[in-house]
Amino acid sequence: MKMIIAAIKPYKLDEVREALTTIGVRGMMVTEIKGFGTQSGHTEIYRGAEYAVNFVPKMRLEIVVADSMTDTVVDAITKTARTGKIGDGKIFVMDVEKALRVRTGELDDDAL
Amino acid sequence: MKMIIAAIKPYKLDEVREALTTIGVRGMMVTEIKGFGTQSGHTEIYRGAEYAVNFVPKMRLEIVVADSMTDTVVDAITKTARTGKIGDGKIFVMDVEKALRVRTGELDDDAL
Amino acid sequence: MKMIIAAIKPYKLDEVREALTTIGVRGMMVTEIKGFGTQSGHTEIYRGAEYAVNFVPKMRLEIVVADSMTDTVVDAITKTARTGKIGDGKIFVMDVEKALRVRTGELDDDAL
Amino acid sequence: MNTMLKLGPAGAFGALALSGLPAWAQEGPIKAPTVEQMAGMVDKGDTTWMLVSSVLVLMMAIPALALFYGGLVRTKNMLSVLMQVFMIVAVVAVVWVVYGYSMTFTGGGPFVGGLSKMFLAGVGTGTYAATFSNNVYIPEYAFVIFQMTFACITPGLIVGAFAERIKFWPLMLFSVLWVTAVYFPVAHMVWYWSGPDFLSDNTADAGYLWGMGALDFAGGTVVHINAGIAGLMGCLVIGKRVGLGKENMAPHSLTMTMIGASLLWVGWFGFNAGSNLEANGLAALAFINTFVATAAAALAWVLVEQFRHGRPSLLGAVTGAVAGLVAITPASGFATPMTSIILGLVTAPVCYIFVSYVKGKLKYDDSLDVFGVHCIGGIVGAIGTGIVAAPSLGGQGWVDYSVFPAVAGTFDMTAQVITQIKAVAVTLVWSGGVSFLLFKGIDMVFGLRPTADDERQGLDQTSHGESAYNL
Amino acid sequence: MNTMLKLGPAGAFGALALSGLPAWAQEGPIKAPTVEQMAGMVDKGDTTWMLVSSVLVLMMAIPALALFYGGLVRTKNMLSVLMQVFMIVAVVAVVWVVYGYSMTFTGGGPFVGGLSKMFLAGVGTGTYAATFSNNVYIPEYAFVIFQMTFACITPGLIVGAFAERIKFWPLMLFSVLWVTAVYFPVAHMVWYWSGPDFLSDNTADAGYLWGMGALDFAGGTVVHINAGIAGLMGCLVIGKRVGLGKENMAPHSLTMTMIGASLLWVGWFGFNAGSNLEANGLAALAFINTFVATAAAALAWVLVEQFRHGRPSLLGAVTGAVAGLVAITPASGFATPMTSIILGLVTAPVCYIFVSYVKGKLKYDDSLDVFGVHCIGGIVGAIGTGIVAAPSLGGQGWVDYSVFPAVAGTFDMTAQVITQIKAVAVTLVWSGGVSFLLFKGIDMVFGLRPTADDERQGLDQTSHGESAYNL
Amino acid sequence: MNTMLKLGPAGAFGALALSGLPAWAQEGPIKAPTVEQMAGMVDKGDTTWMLVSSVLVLMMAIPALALFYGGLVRTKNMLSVLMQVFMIVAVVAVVWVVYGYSMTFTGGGPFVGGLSKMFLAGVGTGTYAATFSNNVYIPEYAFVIFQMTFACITPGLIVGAFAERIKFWPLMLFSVLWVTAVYFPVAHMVWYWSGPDFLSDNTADAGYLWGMGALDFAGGTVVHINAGIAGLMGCLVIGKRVGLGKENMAPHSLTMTMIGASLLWVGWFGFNAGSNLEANGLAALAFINTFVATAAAALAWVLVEQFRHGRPSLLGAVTGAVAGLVAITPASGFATPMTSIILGLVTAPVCYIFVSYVKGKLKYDDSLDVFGVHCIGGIVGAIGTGIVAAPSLGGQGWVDYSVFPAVAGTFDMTAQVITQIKAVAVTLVWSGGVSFLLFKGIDMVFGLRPTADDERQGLDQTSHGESAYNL
Ligand SMILES: Nc1ncnc2c1ncn2[C@@H]1O[C@H](COP(=O)(O)OP(=O)(O)O)[C@@H](O)[C@H]1O
Ligand SMILES: Nc1ncnc2c1ncn2[C@@H]1O[C@H](COP(=O)(O)OP(=O)(O)O)[C@@H](O)[C@H]1O
Ligand SMILES: Nc1ncnc2c1ncn2[C@@H]1O[C@H](COP(=O)(O)OP(=O)(O)O)[C@@H](O)[C@H]1O
Repeated sequence: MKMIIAAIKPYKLDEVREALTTIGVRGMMVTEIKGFGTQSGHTEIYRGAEYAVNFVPKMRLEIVVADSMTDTVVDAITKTARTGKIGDGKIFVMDVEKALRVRTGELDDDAL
Repeated sequence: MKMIIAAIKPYKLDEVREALTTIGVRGMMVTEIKGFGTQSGHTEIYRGAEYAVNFVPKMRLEIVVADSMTDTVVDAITKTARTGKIGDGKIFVMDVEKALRVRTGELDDDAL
Repeated sequence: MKMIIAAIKPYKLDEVREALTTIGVRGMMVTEIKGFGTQSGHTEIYRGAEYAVNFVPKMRLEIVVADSMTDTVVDAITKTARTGKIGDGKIFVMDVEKALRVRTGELDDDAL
Repeated sequence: MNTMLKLGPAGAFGALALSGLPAWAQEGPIKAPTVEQMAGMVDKGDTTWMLVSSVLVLMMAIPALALFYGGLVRTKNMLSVLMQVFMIVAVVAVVWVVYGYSMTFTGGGPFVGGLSKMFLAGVGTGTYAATFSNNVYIPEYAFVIFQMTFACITPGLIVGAFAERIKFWPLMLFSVLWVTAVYFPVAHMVWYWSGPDFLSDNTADAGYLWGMGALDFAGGTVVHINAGIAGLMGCLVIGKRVGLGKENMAPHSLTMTMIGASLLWVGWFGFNAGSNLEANGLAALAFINTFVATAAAALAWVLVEQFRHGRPSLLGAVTGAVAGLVAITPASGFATPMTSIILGLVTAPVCYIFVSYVKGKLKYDDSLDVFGVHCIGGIVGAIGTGIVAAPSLGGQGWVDYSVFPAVAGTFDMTAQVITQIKAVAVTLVWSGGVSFLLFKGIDMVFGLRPTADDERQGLDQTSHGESAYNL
Repeated sequence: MNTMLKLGPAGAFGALALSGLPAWAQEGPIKAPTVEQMAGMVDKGDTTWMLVSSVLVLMMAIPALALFYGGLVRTKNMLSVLMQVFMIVAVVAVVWVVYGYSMTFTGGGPFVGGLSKMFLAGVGTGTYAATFSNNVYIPEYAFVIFQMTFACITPGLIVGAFAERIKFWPLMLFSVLWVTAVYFPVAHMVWYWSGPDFLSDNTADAGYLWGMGALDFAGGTVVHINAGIAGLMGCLVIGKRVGLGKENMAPHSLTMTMIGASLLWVGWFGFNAGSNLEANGLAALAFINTFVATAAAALAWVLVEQFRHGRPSLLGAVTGAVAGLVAITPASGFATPMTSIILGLVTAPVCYIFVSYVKGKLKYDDSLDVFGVHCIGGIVGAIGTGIVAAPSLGGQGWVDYSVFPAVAGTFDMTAQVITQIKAVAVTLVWSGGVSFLLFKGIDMVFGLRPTADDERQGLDQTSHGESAYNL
Repeated sequence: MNTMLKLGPAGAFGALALSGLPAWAQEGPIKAPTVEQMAGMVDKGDTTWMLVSSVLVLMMAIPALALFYGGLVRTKNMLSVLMQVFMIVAVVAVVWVVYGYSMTFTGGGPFVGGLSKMFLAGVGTGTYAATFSNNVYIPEYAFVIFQMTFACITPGLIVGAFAERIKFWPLMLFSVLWVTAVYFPVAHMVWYWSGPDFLSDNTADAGYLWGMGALDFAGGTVVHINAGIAGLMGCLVIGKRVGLGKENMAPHSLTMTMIGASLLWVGWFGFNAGSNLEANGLAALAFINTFVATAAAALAWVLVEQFRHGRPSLLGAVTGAVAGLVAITPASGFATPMTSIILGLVTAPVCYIFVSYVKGKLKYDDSLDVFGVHCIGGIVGAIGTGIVAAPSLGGQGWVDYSVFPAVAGTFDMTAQVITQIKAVAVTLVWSGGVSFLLFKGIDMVFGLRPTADDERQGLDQTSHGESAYNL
């Protein structure tokens, strides 16, 4: 199985989630993160004290899928998350050795 | 070493933490996440505007352990986190190539 | 490529970020997490009700880099994040099979 | 027409005359007293009441209204809303003392006052303003202050209609133009008159709607219908929020909204009971009517939700309360506690329908329901006032000030309701029309709306360079 | 028994008579004045004071109490608490004008009033309510409003005892039944009497505890002991929260709790000093006593924490302050600033013991310490009132209204303390018993408690379909 | 020197004499009335006004000031700030009734009062305090309370200068010593005098600065300059926050700061208009001046930001408002609305420069700009008072109480400005010097600052064992 980690623009979350469900993804973990990259942050000034906020809010998705589905998922995310503007985000694929569903104890692909 | 990633029900966190310490786990990283899966979310209505909240709050645990301990840890989590109700969560196991303790520079198993 | 996951003390974040940019890291994902480890938490008392807070706030960094850069990055983090006090944190290295830049579709090293 | 001259409830009348107790009560009231005589017709209890009421109305604007609105927007726009309401208060306060008071509360014409009191010329610690009782006065400054708080909060109400998508400075410009071209004239039409000790000498010396006999105890038309219709025009001109219907736009903090609503309820007693200008039994009546109408409206809204969705919501409870407050505003000094409860029970469902259905159907993005709650609730209240004021229902009727000393007038419910409808219509047309033109004009010249990207990122960072929370 | 007739402090008495200054002060006070005469016995300063005090007490309920409680629960239950307090105010306000005022403040019997003033029949802008001074009156509506705010906040205090685990509508039902069967009768027993210009004609025309000579200046028994014991019954019937002792139930926002506590302190002056019904030196005395007793109690609580845990906490400071406010409530018009400080210093540690130890030992889950703070603090204050009221300690003693004009009564501390204890006992038994039956009954018929799953997910989403924060 | 004797505006004077209307107005005012006569010189409208004003000033401290400050610190220190302001109020309230009132408001010397009223000895419900009008009195308790709220908030202002890095108990100790050695003496110097009906018998019976003829209507020197300079000393002695300049120290909740600022504005009317001690046209003047000066200052600050940074900020708006409130405080009863606006427009930029540039240049860490806003704004206001009070500018001038009944004095602007500067200098030296010594002393004996690790982790957890939020 593979874990697909994607950092996307927050307002794209719902669209991506829907796209993924339609291609059969049954679950994921979503984390609000601070992204750092080419997309620049902004500055805030409080009574003359200037703070450069270098981080941009992003949504981090983790999706574990059977090897076979990996590419479909990556494509789906790419399509829906893309706006063409800097900061659209990244997708990373990593290997997962084992998966387990706590409720039933089902393993690997059955656990997803 | 292995990284064990588990998504569990928030109120199970303390129980699981205790279970893991008793079997000798010395550390972990915990993240509050939004879980998406079979367990359905809920709807909220604000002045007639209806919003479907598809995500369920979960706790995401990351525990890096020596290969030998992997199964013990997975079992411990499974046992304590299980309620038998939908949404108990998932456990994923991934390989870790290297570990380091910032304070001492100790490596791999010594770093855990 | 490798994913370098580091848990560090929150107030070290900016220093580490700067150190990494100087050595050419172009992006990362940062998550606020609750850390559990040797560093002990604290207790809070509300009207006589005592709660042991076993978690310590940490920042979790995820940086994907070309294999060649891995050690440089690990060293940089170690140097800047170290205070010598318990709780400085950990660094883990994992393998990344694939990387993609959503905006352009660039792959692997080009995506970073 | 002077037979129709009216304002202020009559029921309490006998009592008032008695309890006023000016030193010369024996010799009977003095017609057109001199300023020296007025100085002796001031009761410090009234002065205190007016100052306290002013404090309460200011509190309604900041922080109450700002929080009520702010809690309903998304985190990224919280500060923009707080900022808009706060600065509107600041800007309008200055405008008020410069020319607003003069335009509103000096004679000059039926539609707008003159400029004789610009910069508060002639107003001093030794000048006095009339109340609704013969020979009872309050320090003019106290009256200037009390009315200033009304002018400061009204444009603030409007911003809710296009929250999350408006540029700051153009909004400030709009606010100044709006109070000048809409609020001051309408307030003059509804509230200006020469006072109980002077009117009988020249019954024409009063605002257009006042002279027409429209009853508006505390500002249902002037404040709520006025702001509500302006808000509708604003959201129509500006357009919908980016992502509306697609993204989750749930309130970022109903806690703040609840604090705001509670303080609105608390402060509204200064608004309604303070509008009596005297601390007497009639002020107490306006107070209790405000209290129970609000309670009934909150209850009604929550019951509607229970039947429609199977669950009562906090947002529903506080929205109902505000609808009740709006509706009772023009009627507060005329109704009885029981008819106030009925008014509250009727208003909530009507507003609910506009907020939950009409808005959706007609597809305008009145972000925080300024039209649905303030304009609609205000209309229900304004027309309802014509009914609940009826002495036959225990109402206070109206006072005929065309004679001196004033006497209770004879009440005709049908005629009164028609008059009320006329007043509502005039306000809708005037405010709706002028507001639309102002929005259009400013939009063309300066642009009202930030870029889509700025709107996405949120106005706090893009317009003000700050974040509401760094938790 | 009439030799025991009392109420209201006597120390200030001479001064009062003088400063009242009715027009006919010369000819001396009028016995049983007509309503026309009463109209001339109203001072607008008093009317303003009563209206302002009412505003302050309403603010104590919303937002103050709601925030004080809401901040202490977990995020997932925040709205449920805000909603409960808010809607209790709304529902009870309606009940009050329908029959509550009549049941409480008309004669009829020693335990409960009659229904002659249902729907506020006979109350108008020209009717008046008595104060504690001969020939000093306030508009009856002002009195109705002031007392209404007390009725609205009291049931709200109860909800803290079983916060995070109660169903909304059954709670609303309980509140209505509770004010009807407990609050109105107890308030009638403690506060009803025919007034200083009428009592001497029929010294029996007063509530049971009032006639017995119990001193309760602002509601220690009626409000705090009453609500506190009801809360205890509630949490016993409903049971502990799921996960208690296992899960971390730390307050979700002490910031909100601090805002609430501060506004409670601020509003409490309306509660205590307003209970004097007149703006005079005695009101100022009640005000300063309330101020310093609270300050002393906050300080005492923080010192106890310093000794017990080595650290003072904000929650401790505000809890101590509230305990002090509760304790001084019945004594506020009788004590001196110095004895008030002592009362505050004594109360805090006693409440601390109940909150931090007794509760744990007896294992009842009084979530927000309604019993530990309000009932216990109320008892300390009620009994303490019998001591600090003693003229020998500079206290105000009591006024004998059985003669006209009223005179200062002779004070017997032992007898007074016994009377105070009797009043406390009666309240504990009546409120405790009836409350228990009401909770049991509603639980059997409708069920008071949500399912464990709903409780886990939080009442905001499951009962109200909302979330307090979307940050 | 008695020809310079002054205090209180004169413009309103004629009017006042008239509107006071004591029963014996006919026979003219009574010199040095007996307490029995004073009892008849009390107006319940004034009493109500003073009690309400006291409520408002307490609200300024808790929750307003606590929130204004708390919102500006980082989450981990929120509770420490709330706790400090809350407990300072509690501790100082007790100190005030024990010996503060006596030290401040009894004769004894030009620099400090005596101890004759320790424990409020001799103060009762039948004793009265003088106002600024002949033969107008208020209950002494009301005066004690009003002044107590001033003493309670002033030390709270200081904590903003070294927020996020101070130990709790040493701060409490400092507060007690500071009010004793600085606030009480300075307040005595500025505000103590024997009253309009008594001064003419002994014109020396007044505080040093009062006798000198310094004008300070509501406490510009006593409260703001006093606290502002003490704050500067504090942050100099304690040093900078760990991580300053390196870590992001952005406000954790500007929402809280906005609520605080709004309630400060709302409450400040009690502070300024309440300082008139009577509810008359002059109180209304102080009220409207406070309103518009604040509005103008908020506007000015926002415009400066627009020009400097291209964006107006909410924090700028509320900071400007507070600067305006500070500046108008000493002038509120002397200026006209128009001169008040000018004062506000001038003050904001001056404070802006100190807050945004001077502080950075001089590198002192005045965390929440107590010096930049309160001390600087206070100085501008204090000196400005000497100008705007000029009758030639429509100002109220001053009243000569050395004759009975009091008459308007002749105004010399240059002389007045010099006197104002003297008063400022005396306050800066006295408060600056003594405060520095107190901080140094306490630091040496007990240590003022927590360990760097504790400071890093945050004072909430390390000093109080709590967390502000558990969301
Ligand atoms: N090397 C990296 N490792 C981990 N995450 C990264 C890396 N580079 C970028 N990201 C994530 O992707 C997000 C978008 O990247 P950015 O460079 O800003 O825009 P783009 O992907 O369009 O070039 C960043 O905010 C960060 O969260
Ligand atoms: N394919 C997946 N990849 C990553 N996380 C998942 C995946 N499926 C489920 N999860 C996580 O597991 C949680 C529980 O899964 P869910 O399907 O709701 O219940 P159950 O595990 O009992 O079938 C989800 O909330 C989500 O956080
Ligand atoms: N086995 C582990 N797996 C994952 N994260 C860990 C593990 N051990 C420690 N951590 C992370 O590293 C942080 C620091 O570890 P800790 O043991 O407290 O101090 P030190 O690293 O100095 O020994 C912890 O708070 C936790 O976030």
